[in-house]
Amino acid sequence: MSETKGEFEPKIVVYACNWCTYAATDLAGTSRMSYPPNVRIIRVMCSGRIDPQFVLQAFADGADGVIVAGCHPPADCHYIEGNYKAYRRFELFRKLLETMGIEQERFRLEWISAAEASRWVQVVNEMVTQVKKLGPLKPNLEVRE
Amino acid sequence: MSSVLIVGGGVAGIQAALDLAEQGIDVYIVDKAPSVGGKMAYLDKTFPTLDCASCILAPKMAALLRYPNIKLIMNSEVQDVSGRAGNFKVKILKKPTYVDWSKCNGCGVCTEKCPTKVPNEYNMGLSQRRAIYIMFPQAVPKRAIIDAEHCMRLNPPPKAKEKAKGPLCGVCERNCPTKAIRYDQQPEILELNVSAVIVATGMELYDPRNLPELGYGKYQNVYTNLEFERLVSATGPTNGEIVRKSDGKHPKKIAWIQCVGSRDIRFNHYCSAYCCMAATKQAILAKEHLPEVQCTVYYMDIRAFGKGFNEFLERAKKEFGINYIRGKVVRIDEIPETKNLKIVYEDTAESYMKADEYDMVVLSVAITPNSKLPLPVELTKDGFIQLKDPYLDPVSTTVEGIFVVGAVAGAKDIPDSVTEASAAAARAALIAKRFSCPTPEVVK
Amino acid sequence: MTEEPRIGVYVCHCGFNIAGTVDVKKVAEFAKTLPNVVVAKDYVFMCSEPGQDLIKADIKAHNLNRVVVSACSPSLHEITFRTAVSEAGLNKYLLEMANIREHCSWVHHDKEKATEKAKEIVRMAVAKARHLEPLQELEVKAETSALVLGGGVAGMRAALELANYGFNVYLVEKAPTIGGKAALIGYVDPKTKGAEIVSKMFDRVKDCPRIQVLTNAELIQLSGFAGNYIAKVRLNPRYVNEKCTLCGECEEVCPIEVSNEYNFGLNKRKAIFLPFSNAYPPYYAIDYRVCVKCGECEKVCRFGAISLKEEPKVVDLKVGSIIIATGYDPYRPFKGEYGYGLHQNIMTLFQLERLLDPDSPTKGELIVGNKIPKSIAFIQCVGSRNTTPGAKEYCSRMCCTTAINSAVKIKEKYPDMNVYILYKDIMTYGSDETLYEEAGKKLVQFIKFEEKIPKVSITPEGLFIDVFEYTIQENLRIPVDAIVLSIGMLPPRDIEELIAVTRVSCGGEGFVREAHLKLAPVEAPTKGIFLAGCITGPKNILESIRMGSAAAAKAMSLLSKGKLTIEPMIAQVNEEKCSGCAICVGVCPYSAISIKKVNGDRIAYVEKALCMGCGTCNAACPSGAMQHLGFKDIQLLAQTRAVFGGEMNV
Amino acid sequence: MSEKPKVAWYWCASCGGCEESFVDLAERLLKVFEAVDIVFCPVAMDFKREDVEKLPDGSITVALINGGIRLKEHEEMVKLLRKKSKIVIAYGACSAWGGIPGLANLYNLDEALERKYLEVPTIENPKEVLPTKKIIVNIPEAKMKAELELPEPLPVLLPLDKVIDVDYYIPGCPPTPDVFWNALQALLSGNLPPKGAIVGASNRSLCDECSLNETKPEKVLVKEFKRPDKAKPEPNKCLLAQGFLCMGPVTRGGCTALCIKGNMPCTGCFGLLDGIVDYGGKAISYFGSILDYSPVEDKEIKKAFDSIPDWVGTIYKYSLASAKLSHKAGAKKPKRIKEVVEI
Repeated sequence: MSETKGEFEPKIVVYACNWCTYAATDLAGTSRMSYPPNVRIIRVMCSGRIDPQFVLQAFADGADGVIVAGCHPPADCHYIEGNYKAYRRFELFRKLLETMGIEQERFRLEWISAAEASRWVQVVNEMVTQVKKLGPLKPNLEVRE
Repeated sequence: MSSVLIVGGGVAGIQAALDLAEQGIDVYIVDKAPSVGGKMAYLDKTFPTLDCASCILAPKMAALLRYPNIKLIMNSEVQDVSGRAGNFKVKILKKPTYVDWSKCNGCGVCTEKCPTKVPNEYNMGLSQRRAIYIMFPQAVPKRAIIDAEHCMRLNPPPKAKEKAKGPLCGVCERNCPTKAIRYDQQPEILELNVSAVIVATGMELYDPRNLPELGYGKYQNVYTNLEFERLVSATGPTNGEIVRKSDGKHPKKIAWIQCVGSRDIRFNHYCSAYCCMAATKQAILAKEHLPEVQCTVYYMDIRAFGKGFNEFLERAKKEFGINYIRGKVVRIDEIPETKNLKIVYEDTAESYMKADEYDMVVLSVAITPNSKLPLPVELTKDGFIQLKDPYLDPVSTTVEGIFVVGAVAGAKDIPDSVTEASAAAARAALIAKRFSCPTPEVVK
Repeated sequence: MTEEPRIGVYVCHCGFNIAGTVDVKKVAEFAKTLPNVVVAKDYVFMCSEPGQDLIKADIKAHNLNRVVVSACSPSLHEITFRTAVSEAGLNKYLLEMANIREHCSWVHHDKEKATEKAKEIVRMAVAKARHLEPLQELEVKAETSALVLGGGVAGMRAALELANYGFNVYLVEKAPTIGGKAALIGYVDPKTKGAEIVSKMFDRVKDCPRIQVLTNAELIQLSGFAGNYIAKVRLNPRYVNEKCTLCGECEEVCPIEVSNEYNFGLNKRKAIFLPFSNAYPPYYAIDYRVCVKCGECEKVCRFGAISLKEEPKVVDLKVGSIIIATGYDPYRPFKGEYGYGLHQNIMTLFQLERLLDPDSPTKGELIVGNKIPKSIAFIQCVGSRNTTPGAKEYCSRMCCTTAINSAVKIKEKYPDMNVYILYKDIMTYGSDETLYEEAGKKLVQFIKFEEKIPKVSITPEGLFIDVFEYTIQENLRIPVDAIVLSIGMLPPRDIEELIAVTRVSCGGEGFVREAHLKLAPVEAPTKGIFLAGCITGPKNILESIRMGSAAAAKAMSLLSKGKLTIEPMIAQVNEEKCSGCAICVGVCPYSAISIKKVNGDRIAYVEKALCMGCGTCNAACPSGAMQHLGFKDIQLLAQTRAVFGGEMNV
Repeated sequence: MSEKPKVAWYWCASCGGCEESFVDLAERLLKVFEAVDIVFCPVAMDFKREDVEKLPDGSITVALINGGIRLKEHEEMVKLLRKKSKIVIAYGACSAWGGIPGLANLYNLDEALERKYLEVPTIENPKEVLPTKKIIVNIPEAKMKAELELPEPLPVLLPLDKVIDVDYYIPGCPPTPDVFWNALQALLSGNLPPKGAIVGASNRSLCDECSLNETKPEKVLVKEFKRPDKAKPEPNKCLLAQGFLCMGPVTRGGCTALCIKGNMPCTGCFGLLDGIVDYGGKAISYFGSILDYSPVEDKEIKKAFDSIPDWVGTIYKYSLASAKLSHKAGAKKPKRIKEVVEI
């Protein structure tokens, strides 16, 4: 979270697979699309590499939202079925978020293909709007005065 | 180490090049387009898995750049091939791009500044590009090229030329951060010696204007399937929004007409092999984009012969509610007020003529081989490159050392083309490496 | 980490592409404040010659051991800069890219915000760079040899390509002869006999000393990995050796008679038999599964060619790659499916193919029930496209063309015979369409059915087919003398064993799954294992042959250098931490991980040659022992923390 | 004779199990007494806070602290001990990661108090008496008022290292005598491990010392998750491979797999291994990994996940308070605690 000129600018951490989503984020750039500057992208080779620990670390450090993104099931995954694994891990992860009182809108698991730059832009726009509405996450986590 | 020439940089040519280069063989890819990728680069998704074409193709295209022994000769055409297996002499016409590709880094500044807009071939003319352009965002190599015909500088309109004192425009030259623009670039002839040639020139789409009864080119809302592919593509002219040319509205009913130019004794006798599944795929994509749309496919036989195809067809019917009508379309009429289209067809189930109204029609057009090449190979009567003895000498043309793969050897889909490409790589490698059977020691 | 990181940060203007939106000077100044950053500079085009030289000079001048290039996407220039840093003597994996073009300057317009974001992107890259480690590409020796499983056309083709290329090839076939099913197809196209093609291929295999043909043989165990497999092959006894002259006396005295699978059960054969006249190797064989070892044949053989003492042998073969080409089984219609098994004039397409073969029991005459029928009907899609309860969902691809080809052949030979083809859709794709046209011209009658499948009635008056003709919407009752069931293809019966031994996997339809349906159709997901022919699904003979060549090309690409380079960004086990819990073993899509005993402890072992570097084992590893090099937990956590200015310390 | 090291032992929010584990050292306890002087140990002897305050700073060699930090009193005492001690050791799962009492962090303090004092079926509290900071008791007989001050609860339970600097950790709920003994030996040897180390236990996960590890199939993949109260485990077969949510793979070894020997899956009391930053996050990752379905069978996956009613309680049984998300978000300042009550 960073506060400039009073308006809440959420920070959203994105974990993107190299072959589909990262390629889509590149394509959004080469196509000169425009989206809000609130996202920070971390590249991994496969969505199957993304460890729920990373997402937890991001939330604990002050992320207002997290996106985990990979290739469309069933067949886009460069590594056969990494996206399946990401799906299963993060479906379970949602249960943790729910119990811990974190709004479901703050976490998204998305499938974005290398061609779907516009989908990427749409996801960012939606996420930023939603998270802005929810407000910052960190103060909710700080109970000690 | 001897080398192999690959004519055509589509998915088949790319695959053959990668297989050969990995063995350490030098490879030249000649393509008339400014980027490799071929027809597959135009596709949004591929059947039957619906995986995105660029997700699976782009890494292969990029992989070409990782091999120092692959040379891409783009915007070029083979002019002559002589000699024989093991020692072919190849003459290649390298057409000017008017950009020094060793300097250009694909930054694209020129394409933003260029004042001249022309229809974009990559989007089937459904959007515009500039006179200096990069073929598509994932192009490999990613380099700019000037379309001389439309460039103000290279081909100024006569009136403007008269008025102007010096040379016109020059905007790209002024803005290019790497000083790569060369308005005076001339065509070049390259001469290569190669041991084997792989022809992978693929196909063109049959011009549906030859079937005037279908009204393509006359009625705005009649599309070819490749145009529809661009329309539905996230990288297409509308960013994937399916809208009618006539009024920009979402269609409510779309029809696909199969065998346009194929299986028709008037045009091409052969079956084009890709179109049944392509139409099924496109209908599913239409449903995914516009859940309310009604999709109907008019067919003669549904050819769901490949791996996963029939399962895909069943899914299209059951899960997506795509309607299939076995019927031969006789005529399409446009309704002038709505620009809707009335399809007149013979429903073979009931053996009489019927008519249905749609607001968009997609023609599944035949493919025709890109076989008019200055090569000493023979053609079949359908114009495909003749195979010598496909059982004993797979993918060989009638000339030893020249191999043929992909759709130019017969209509086929991507996996079959890719398989053939690897097969040709094996066969060309034998020649390139000059291994022969009888000498070596026997295995124990 | 042994040495303190010394990081150089290089911010590219990319002309105006970056500098137009991002204040690159400010970014470089900011980079200087980050931990371990020794030098930070900006330049107009980092990828250009002078830009690269700048980095190289700095590496030497400032003794840098990490480099961050803040420019475009790594997909574009990572290789460029890796090469540059390695030219300056730095391990090329000590480079990190910060993508401030595609991810920042090109998608944002507010200069201030874009600059702030670019700073953070650089901070993230520096954070990761602090934890980068030098990585080494590994080379392992690879055998330039292959084991080809299955001696059908696909397998033979692959073997021929590879042997001609210089590989040693073992062609392993379960049956006593190679040739596969193609040898049994009367005519594969109007002009070509199956037996002829196969026989010509035999000649080439024979002439190729690099191919060793092992018949009656099965792969029973496979260990190792790409480049270095050890294949255990069991050689079952043939009991007949090369002294056999094919005189056939043994066959006469043999008391055992079984159904002849080489004629698809049209006739019987003995326990000692020659599969077909031009079988290869060209000797008789004793079917070890049915032989009672009475010794009659041994007694009668004048050439000493038979020895019943032969025992099964197991050999270990060292090979670099495996090509699986074990083909398919024809669909087995159940008794009563379209009358199958209830009337001698109802046969399968494969049986018809045998009848039409000049080398058949009827010498190529279409004789059913002792006479030539006046009419014959083909029923398509038997066992395919969900026609009957036992049928598969897929289309078997070759049956329409094969049936039409046979129909044309029949019409050529018996122009007066009524030939019907009952079909759902005619699948003569591509240029096979001309055959369909030809059949029409020869007055083969095509009858279309849809959901309602034809019904076969066996009556005292003869055979009848009731069918609802779709195009005229009428019920027809067709009297016929013979019925041919155009049966589809099934995965081979022994596919389970194949899976167990080679660890390939199957798709929902039961055939072997390829690495990618579209772009890797002849590769199994496991490196070093390739696929040819119908083992991945129905195909025609030409397609199978081409797949044979294609699979060979893959083996050549992989092994031609005699060594394999292993990418270093793969999984690595910390043996000190691993407890052998085996969770990684199950998640690896490439079966690259196994559990080994190290000093009595269970430890996960990554077969480097098989690992493709997806990192899913790292995500799954509960103890953090498995790490994806280049994307280790600490590197990604450091990157995450750096978004918020935090650090990750070792 | 050189002076013996001085040891202090303090308990915070503890169940008493940790103290029991000390006693469980049995005859080895004598050796402990030989080796050290106990200067502060409220569980065994009557020490007062002043006794500690009087000690010079840094004069205690080792302070062992067990239990989580739940009250202001705990906070004050551990801060005091920190000042007086050279080495502070978090003893047991509660002190190290919050332990089972840390699961109260799933509720804000009001909810927790209401649950504890009003809702629990075994509680009878018709007057709805809740803890109060100060109670003024009127004693009419003596014509006086007495004031009782209760230590104030903290909004959430904290592991020790969120309050003070901790040097070492001894894991377990409670630590087994062997682990405690190993740790003592390591510390008394003078050869001190690096700061922050977990002492006395293994560097590998529990599977390493579990006898059932050998019985694992080649691939650990399951179609459903099972709970020990609903399904009976097959003997001599890896519990995880049977579908039981065994925390063994993600949990530090050192206990010799005691629970597994009793045919109960590991619940994770030895906590996380080096290099892991979030115990439950890691657990999610491997439970998600071993579920053997592809995404098309969406319903089966949901069914398997829904079959476990309390995931957080399962994966963070001992470590919620030290997790990256250590308590329920949106916790408010407690309202139910009254400042003063007069009775």
